[in-house]
Amino acid sequence: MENAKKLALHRKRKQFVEALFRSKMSLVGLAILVFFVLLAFVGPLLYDYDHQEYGAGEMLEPPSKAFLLGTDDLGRDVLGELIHGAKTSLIVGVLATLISMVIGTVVGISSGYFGGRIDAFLMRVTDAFLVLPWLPLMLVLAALLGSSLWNIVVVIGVTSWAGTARLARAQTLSVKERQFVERARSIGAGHVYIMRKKILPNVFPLIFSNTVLVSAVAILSETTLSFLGMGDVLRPSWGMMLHYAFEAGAVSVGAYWFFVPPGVCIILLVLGFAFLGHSFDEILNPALRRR
Amino acid sequence: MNSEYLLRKIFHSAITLFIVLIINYFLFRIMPGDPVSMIMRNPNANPSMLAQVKSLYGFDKPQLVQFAVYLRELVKGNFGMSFFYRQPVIDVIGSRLFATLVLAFAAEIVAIFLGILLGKIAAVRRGEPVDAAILGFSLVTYAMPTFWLGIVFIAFFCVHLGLFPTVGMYTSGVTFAGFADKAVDLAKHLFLPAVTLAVVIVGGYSMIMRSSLLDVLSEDYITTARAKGLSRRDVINRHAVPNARLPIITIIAINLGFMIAGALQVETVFSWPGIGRLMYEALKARDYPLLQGIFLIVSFCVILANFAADIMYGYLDPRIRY
Amino acid sequence: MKQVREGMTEHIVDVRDLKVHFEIRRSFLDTLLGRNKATVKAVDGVTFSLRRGEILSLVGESGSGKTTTGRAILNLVAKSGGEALFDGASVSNRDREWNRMFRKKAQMIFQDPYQSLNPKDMIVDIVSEPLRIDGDHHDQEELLARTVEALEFAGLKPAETYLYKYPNELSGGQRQRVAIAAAFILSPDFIVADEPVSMLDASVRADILNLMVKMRETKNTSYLFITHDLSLAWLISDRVAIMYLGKIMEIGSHRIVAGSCVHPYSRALVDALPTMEEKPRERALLKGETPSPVKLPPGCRFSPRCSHVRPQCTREEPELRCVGEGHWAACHFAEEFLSKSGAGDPVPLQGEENPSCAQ
Amino acid sequence: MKLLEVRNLKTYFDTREGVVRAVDDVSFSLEKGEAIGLVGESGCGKTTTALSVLQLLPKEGRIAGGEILLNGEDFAAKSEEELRKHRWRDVSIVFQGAMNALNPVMKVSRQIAEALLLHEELTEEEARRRVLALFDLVEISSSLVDCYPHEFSGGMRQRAMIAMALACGPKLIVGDEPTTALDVMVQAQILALLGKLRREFGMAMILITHDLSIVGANCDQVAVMYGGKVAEIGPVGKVLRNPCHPYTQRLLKAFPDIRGEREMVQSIPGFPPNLVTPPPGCRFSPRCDAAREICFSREPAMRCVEPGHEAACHFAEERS
Repeated sequence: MENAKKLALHRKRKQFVEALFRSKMSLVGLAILVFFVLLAFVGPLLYDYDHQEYGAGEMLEPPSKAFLLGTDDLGRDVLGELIHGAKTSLIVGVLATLISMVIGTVVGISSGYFGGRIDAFLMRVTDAFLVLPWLPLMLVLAALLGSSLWNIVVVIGVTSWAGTARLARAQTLSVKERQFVERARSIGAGHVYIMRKKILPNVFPLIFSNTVLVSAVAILSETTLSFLGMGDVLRPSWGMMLHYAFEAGAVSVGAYWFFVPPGVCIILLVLGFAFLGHSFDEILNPALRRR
Repeated sequence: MNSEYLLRKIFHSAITLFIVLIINYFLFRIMPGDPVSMIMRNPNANPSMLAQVKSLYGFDKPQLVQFAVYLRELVKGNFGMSFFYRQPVIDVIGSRLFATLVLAFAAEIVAIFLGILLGKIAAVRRGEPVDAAILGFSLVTYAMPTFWLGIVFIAFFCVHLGLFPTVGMYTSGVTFAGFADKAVDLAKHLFLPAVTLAVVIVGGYSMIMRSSLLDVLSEDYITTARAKGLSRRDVINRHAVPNARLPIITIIAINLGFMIAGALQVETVFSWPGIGRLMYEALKARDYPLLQGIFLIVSFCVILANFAADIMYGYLDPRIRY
Repeated sequence: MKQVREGMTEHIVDVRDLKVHFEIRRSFLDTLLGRNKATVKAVDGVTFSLRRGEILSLVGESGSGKTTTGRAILNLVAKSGGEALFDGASVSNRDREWNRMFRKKAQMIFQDPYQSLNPKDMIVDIVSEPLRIDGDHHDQEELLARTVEALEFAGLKPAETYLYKYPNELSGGQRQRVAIAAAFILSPDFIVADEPVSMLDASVRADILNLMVKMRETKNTSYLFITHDLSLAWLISDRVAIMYLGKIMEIGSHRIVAGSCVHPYSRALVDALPTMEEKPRERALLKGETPSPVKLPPGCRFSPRCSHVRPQCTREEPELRCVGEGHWAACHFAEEFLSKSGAGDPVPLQGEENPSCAQ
Repeated sequence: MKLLEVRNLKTYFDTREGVVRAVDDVSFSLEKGEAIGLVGESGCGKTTTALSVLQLLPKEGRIAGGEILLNGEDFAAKSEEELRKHRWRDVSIVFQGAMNALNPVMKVSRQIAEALLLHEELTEEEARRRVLALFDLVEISSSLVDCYPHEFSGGMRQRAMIAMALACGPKLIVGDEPTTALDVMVQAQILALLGKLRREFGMAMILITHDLSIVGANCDQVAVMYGGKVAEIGPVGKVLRNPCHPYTQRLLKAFPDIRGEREMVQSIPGFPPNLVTPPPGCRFSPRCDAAREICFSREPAMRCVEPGHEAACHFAEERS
């Protein structure tokens, strides 16, 4: 039985992957993400660059053969910085999203499933997190905790779950009304069993496709925090590059090679996540989006 | 909409505000740095002076009492004193509020108008190149860090082309001949920051309008309207859009939090003398009372906007009763 | 056919004056001012009993409380009054052991096969779930064997081709068979079937109905068959109860829906049935729609729409009383209509022994 | 001249799986004031046929062939602009779920007035008076005139839908399962109302339903559809009393007849055909228990079994 079941699960997964590969959008998204993952984890091994090595070239030197993307205000190689900075964005994007997703899903499903006072309380807290000025809150929390990478991950995670919670709640409310939940009750299933086996599997696809979009927000948040000087100074990141570019006046001297590439990388990475999220949504939730 | 709905929403908003107040109060209690020494700013203060200040500010009382005092003072309009400016917080904020409101309003109006228009065009011409172009534009702007767009705009329009002034709200050191001159100068300074802010939020609106309109267009009542012999334009404008814009209203209100985040970045990049920049400065100076005040004011504005959106929703959607 | 073993009650289900009232959402203003809350009397004093191996249809329009009655008997909604007994014990019994037995012995089949099966579960999991959930340890092989048996009973042969599919890979009729297999696997004594065929095409309805009848024949299962379709009730059941606004208006043999009914409401329902006859009979249709069960009229709840209404009807609420063999009606003037309907002659009903008034 | 003539109508849907021949060579006609019932299982092409007549197909659908003559004018050949003038004036529709068929944010009276103002030269005041008259006609209290759809009950909404359909005095009204979601009593009321108004105004009707028993009392003609084709067509009495197509015969056995013997209903084994790759020969042949060799290879033509009564079965005459 177990084997046949595994086979069936495998068949379902295969269908999903096939659908993923059929859609152009998801292919582009995947390609972008694969590119950046390679850039972040394999790139530094192949590309020789030292973050601490100041004055490898002149200050704000335009692109040349030696420095394909020119140099920064301290004479460091911009391309090297770019490659080394990719990791930060990826780590934050994935981990912060995970935290946000877990909090949001737990709050949303409990709220929707139990209803009544629990729902009223959880939703008001969620509302509060929605109206609290989100970037400033992150800034303050980062200032409070100290701006190490892990703290930033936590800060972004705990401030960005409110939207997910709302989504999970709405979906739970609709799943709860479906007859298979009552069927489970009629054969004697308990609350935990129903939430875990009946509600979660039906809420998850929606959460999941939304979460890929949340990761976009997470990446942008990290970048912004770094830009505003609340980033982890010990780790190169694209936001940090933009911070230095702005502080060093690269803008007023028109040193495009310093501030355009990190921005383009951020846009591409976020687009990659967004494309993938959109494709997941189309494949996992066909009934919700009729076309 | 009825009074029932109204009351419920007022009640919800009040509770949300209260939760925000609690978070706001205790968040700043646990911030590093001893508030007493912050107030004194005097390394040589002796213990008795410290104790005096403590009891003066009520720091020796239990937290709950302090919280009650805090609430009482808030109601009176006393948001505390700014460490840095040595002025009442409310005055500091008041002096900067106008700049932010101008910026946010200008951006929001452009974004709403443009977002709905683009979303409508994309939905109506689904699958055509126009749709793809609008979708692409929306996605790219959505993926853009606000401050980065600001930087690029400055580098290109101000530095490269020299079209606009880079910093501030007015040209400094100039005495304006009259109101008109002043307004023109303001408009020149406002243009780029407002466009930056508008561009980064317009994508979200247009995407939501598009998908919401597509959903509505597959409803039966659209087929009914077509069967009645209405032209395509009338079907869309009279039947589809009024239904499709409902979700947009909620999104706009929720989006206000993101507007603040965007404003903070834009104000930093363009040296716009608004609340966002003030907040950034307060953060750097560890001016907690000021930060706390800004938090509260901003949260209050967002709650108010959400409330307004709920009211508008209730007005536009006759089905809303609770 | 009907065997009452030693120590078993004659009736598998006994419903006595069952009431289910829902509080409707109080308005915020009312909460503040402490005003009285409004209640919906979804089920308002329903009494009937079900013999072992019997099929009783509960017929009514939406809002009549038929589904709520079924759910209350399975203890899926809390009752506000009265009693529902299963095998002689109250269904709201807190005893764990009893509850486990109850959940095995009493099952429900739902209306919409597109909604009653979790789209994320495989057929094998859906069908075997009742076994896995009851806490007894079954080894994998036994589980599988019983699942296969249940699927084949439900006409999904060979079962192996269905085991590892998901509900969305099956047609509506097949899904309803899966639901029946999942109910069958525990060999229940009693099934509440809530409009089990109303979402299915006419061409597959018969299969599902036949399966239900087959299960009764093999396992002596009793059914409470909830439906809005009078002709289906007539077709499948031994007895029929007609509900209106939370109360039973008339209960009797299946023949009452074929024309021998006495209650004016039943009569109106029967008259409203579409027929294949080319020239429709002259018929008096009721005006308006079923009112909301929040504000019930005084006296007989059907009186405001009844074409035979008399002063007594608006003053006194009629009780359900015996008007013939196994035939009860809640109308002050039932006997009068009885003679008119020509249903007075008590023909012994096929397959029904001892149709006494003791219902 | 007939009011409506549908000749060899073909409506196809372009989907990812291929071309779905939802309606494949369907012909029928309708005299002024006559009612025809389209019956069959779900997915047999009933609704698509009706939507083709109204030219209201979704984006993926297209009319691939045939003519739709209303008053002698070919609707299938008209442009969208020309069609607009005919819509609602000549032919209107009542949908199944009136909750979704009425715009939720617009007052019901406004939605009716909109149709009136579009097709007739009226002032607002006149339109309002006409709406009130229509409300009266379909027995909706005039106190509901300023209400929104959600404030109506299911039956009221369907009445409002009928009032709207009648607004411009169409010659043909299409009812797409107009009573399916309603209770027995309300269903009977709505059908009676439709019948009464139809007789009063001499409107023709296409009634789409999956319930054979509704057709009996409400239609003059019936077309039984199967797999995108007409299996049997003729006067209601003849088709229901003397069905000649095996599908019709089986379908009749699937409905209990409360006025007759208590006999268990029977299913039709098998599934409706896949309309992307329909079976060769007769589309019903895989499910037909009387199928012979020819049924699997040659598509049957319409055969006349008695005047006005035709069936698409090679052995129709034998069965009558």
